[in-house]
Amino acid sequence: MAAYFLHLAILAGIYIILTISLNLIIGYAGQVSLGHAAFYGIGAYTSALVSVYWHFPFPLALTAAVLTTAVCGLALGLPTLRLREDYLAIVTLGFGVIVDMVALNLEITGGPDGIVGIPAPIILGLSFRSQPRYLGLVVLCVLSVLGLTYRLVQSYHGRALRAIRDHEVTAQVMGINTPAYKIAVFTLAAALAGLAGVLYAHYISFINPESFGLHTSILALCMVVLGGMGSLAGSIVGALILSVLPELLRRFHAYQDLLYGALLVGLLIWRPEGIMGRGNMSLKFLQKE
Amino acid sequence: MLKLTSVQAGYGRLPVLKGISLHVRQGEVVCLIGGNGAGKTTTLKAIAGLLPIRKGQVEFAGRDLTRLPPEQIVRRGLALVPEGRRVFATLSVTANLELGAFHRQDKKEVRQDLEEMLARFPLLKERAHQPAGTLSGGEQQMLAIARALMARPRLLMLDEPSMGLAPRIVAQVYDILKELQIVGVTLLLIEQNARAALKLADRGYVMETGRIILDGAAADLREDPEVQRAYLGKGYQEVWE
Amino acid sequence: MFLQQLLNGLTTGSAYALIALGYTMIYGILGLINFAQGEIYMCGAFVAVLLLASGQVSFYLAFAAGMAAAALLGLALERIAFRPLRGTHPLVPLISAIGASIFLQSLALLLFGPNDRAFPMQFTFQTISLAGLPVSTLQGAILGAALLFMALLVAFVRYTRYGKAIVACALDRDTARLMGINVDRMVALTFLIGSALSGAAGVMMAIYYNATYPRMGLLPGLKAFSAAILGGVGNIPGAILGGLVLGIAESLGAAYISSGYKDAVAFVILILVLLLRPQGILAGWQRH
Amino acid sequence: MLLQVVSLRKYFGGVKALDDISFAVQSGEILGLIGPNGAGKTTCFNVINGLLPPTSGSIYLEGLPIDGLTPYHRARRGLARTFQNIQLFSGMTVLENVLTGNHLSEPAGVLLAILPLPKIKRAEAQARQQAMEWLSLVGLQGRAEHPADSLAYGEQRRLEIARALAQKPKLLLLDEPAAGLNPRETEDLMILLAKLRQLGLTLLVIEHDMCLVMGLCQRIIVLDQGQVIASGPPADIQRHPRVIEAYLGREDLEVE
Repeated sequence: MAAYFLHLAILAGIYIILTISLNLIIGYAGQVSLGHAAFYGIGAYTSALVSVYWHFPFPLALTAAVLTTAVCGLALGLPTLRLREDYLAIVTLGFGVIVDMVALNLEITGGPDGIVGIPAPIILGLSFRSQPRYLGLVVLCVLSVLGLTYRLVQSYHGRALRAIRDHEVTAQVMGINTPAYKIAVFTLAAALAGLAGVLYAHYISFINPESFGLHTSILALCMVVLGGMGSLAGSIVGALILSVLPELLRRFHAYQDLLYGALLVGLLIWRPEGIMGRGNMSLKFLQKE
Repeated sequence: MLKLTSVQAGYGRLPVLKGISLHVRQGEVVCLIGGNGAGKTTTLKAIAGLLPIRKGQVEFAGRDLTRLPPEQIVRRGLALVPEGRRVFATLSVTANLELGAFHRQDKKEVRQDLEEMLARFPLLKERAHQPAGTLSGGEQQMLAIARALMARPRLLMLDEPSMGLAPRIVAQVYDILKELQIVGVTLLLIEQNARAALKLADRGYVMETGRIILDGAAADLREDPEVQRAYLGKGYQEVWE
Repeated sequence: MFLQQLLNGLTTGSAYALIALGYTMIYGILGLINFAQGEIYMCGAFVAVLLLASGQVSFYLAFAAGMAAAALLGLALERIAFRPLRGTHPLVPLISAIGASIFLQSLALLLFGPNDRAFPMQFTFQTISLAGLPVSTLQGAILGAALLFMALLVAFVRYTRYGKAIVACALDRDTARLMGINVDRMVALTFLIGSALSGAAGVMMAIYYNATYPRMGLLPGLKAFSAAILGGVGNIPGAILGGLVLGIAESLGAAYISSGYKDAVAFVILILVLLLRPQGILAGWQRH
Repeated sequence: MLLQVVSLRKYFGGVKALDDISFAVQSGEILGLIGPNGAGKTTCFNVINGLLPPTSGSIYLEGLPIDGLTPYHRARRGLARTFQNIQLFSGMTVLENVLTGNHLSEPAGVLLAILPLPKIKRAEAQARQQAMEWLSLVGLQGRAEHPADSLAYGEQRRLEIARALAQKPKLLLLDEPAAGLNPRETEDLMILLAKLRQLGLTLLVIEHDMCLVMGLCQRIIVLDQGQVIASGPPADIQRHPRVIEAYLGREDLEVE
């Protein structure tokens, strides 16, 4: 039973990172990525490949994976971020499908069977094979990601990003380099999704394309919208609810997607700001006044 | 025939009309003049139903129009030729005219009106099958007027029919309005070009910053120095001295 | 071989074109990407298959019912998932459409199960030789029907009162209202027509692949969207051409490059078009 | 000469929104830009601050060409503006809006800004203090923590000006700052603009409220159908026959 809860907690932590990364794009750059799981997958596959075939030590594999995803984010973002937001959504979705196909068809990624035997992380001689330790690692990562994004959105960079989201033209007129900001956020978000992918791959120890398809992209989107677009606290809440709830409602597993779909439409109509509220960019409820 | 009682309206938080009262009698040509941003277009939009009226009342032929949507208002016989002409650019001239009669059920008479309209505007007849976007500004203005007439309105409202047109074309547009006046069409005309409008109209209202500041017979307004002041302002004392 | 692939491509392409017409018309009038268009296609297929399987109705009636059901679903979507969200940030209705799409897909999964259903066809089709090229009469029938629907739509938009009114709403909503056109009704009509066409495509593809299943709309929906972009969104002839071109490209790509990447062809084209020519291949031509 | 516009043209298809416009803004003056609807005034602003590329012509700021620069580069060079339909960042507080205007003065470096260094904290505190000063200049100091979209219309106009001031511009372009204001607010606005001039700021103002334009501007430029038809001190403009014609229509126009 305890093992099961640890398992849930680890997955929830990974989803929190994924959700925060997607929320950076939606809530701070005013764009939607429908292929966010592709970055998650690129991170997972890169780390898995270099660990299994080249025996990279974990810290190096992690760095390689995060950098690779960042480069992929940059490569996709550079030409596409000038597109209208709904076109961008479709382009990212197409990107997701293409990445999925590549993973399914390449020999090195193992096709539909994926990659097995991904080693548990060893950092400075300390192995993270056991669940409690892995949870510790995940919590550490979640806290670092939270700290980083919190400081980012609290800084004047965060203000600039919100300005871009509210009124891109006005932001430009005020001297904010909007293209550079949008690309930087997109790249950062891709890198963080890659980090989540690394944590997932080394925890589960085998991966295949199924975990990184459209379904996962949409799940992440649900988490963002449920918690509140543009709210960091919301991302935590949204990811927690949607990663734990399905486990508690196992009996209704068949209804899960039905619920997600209805949730998205219903939220947008009745509570577009999500649980934690739009515009509440900060973690104010965690702060002492 | 048309009566506005202390109408207030605006965009978002911006209040534009601060209580407009005016009336138009059957067969009259009334013009509404004033400088930029006085609220002339807003007044017409409010009457036509394109802008919600916050306070006050619009009555037409004895019936309350205040909360009706524009598609209902045009059915009651009140047509608007919008500012900037707004013809449907990719549709043919004929299609534009047909759409003007969209709400009418009397198909035969619509056909007849269409023929009549093309006969009255020979320029349009020549280009009946061209996309309206290929017409010149003056031709588009004629088309916009003809399109509104296709609705067989009892009252026709025109928003700056001379805007952006060369003086010769403006004269042509006004010739047409004159013809309409002679056949007894009731007109409510908005113009920045006050002189032309006041020459045509029977009566006029002068607007400034969302209010009507003057009204009277067009002939009197033509001579009133206040009209010019409403456009160009008085000398103000320089505030920092 | 090449001509055979071309014909296969035209057949699937005609289905993409029919769905793309729905996307393009709805985008034209509302500026909205109806992400659930693929599920409307799926709905048309299911209704026709289920009715035929019941053995109570003729093929043509089942086909018509499939289209009608798709049209009704489109209407319902507009009312429930889009109308309350008009005037919000464009991301909001897009996400709502994604929600609707997932909802419908999983609803179909619950109702009908994950397995393919065969199409209970009442006719038999042969392969005839046309100038030395083996042509299936099924492909011919699908192509013919699709072209007929497209021609009907173009005629509707060009020559009827309501068709012109829809164009007017797409061009200038306020002025359309001044003409006495009820914009809400025209939006509903657009959803109705666009969805019926997608439904027809669904039935035809259910026959062609002999498979009807809950997720069948996902990829054709996305590909049809690419086709709409390829033709220039809001452009009706463009959507038709885009669908056909995409179908052919996909078919040739699968034959000459790799069948594993067949489904990626559409997205590669999509990304290239958006980067190089976002206004679509027919840009500069007259719209509608 | 602060800003110089030389034979600027902007065509939209066949429409000549700006047709060979040339004028200059002197350092320290308030220059009015007036003209009937559709004369091309806002287009002129959009071209000056880089939102629209001109069809031809050049723009110089402090003697250096700024053609081809993006809007944010022009902001960096000292241009700021407000909009005809107010464009505040509605998801932010009043103070945050003004702080956004301070963006250009922030210390560079992404990492630096994220780390809780004392230097960054000092810079942030200083920016806040300065923002509060701008707010009190426009009379909004009491509303600093309110959400921007909770302000009344007139307050929003003033906030937009405060935000532009936080950019510390050399030239401020104001697009109809008095639109929607009541007479008292308009008077307050005049006093504020006069004060800004005393602070050494140069203003280019599009405005329909003739009382404000005539009372405040040293010089006025009149646009009609994309061309400059007159320029000079207010008293001359009011008497200028072509201006009267542009606003009131031609005397000789035959209607009969």
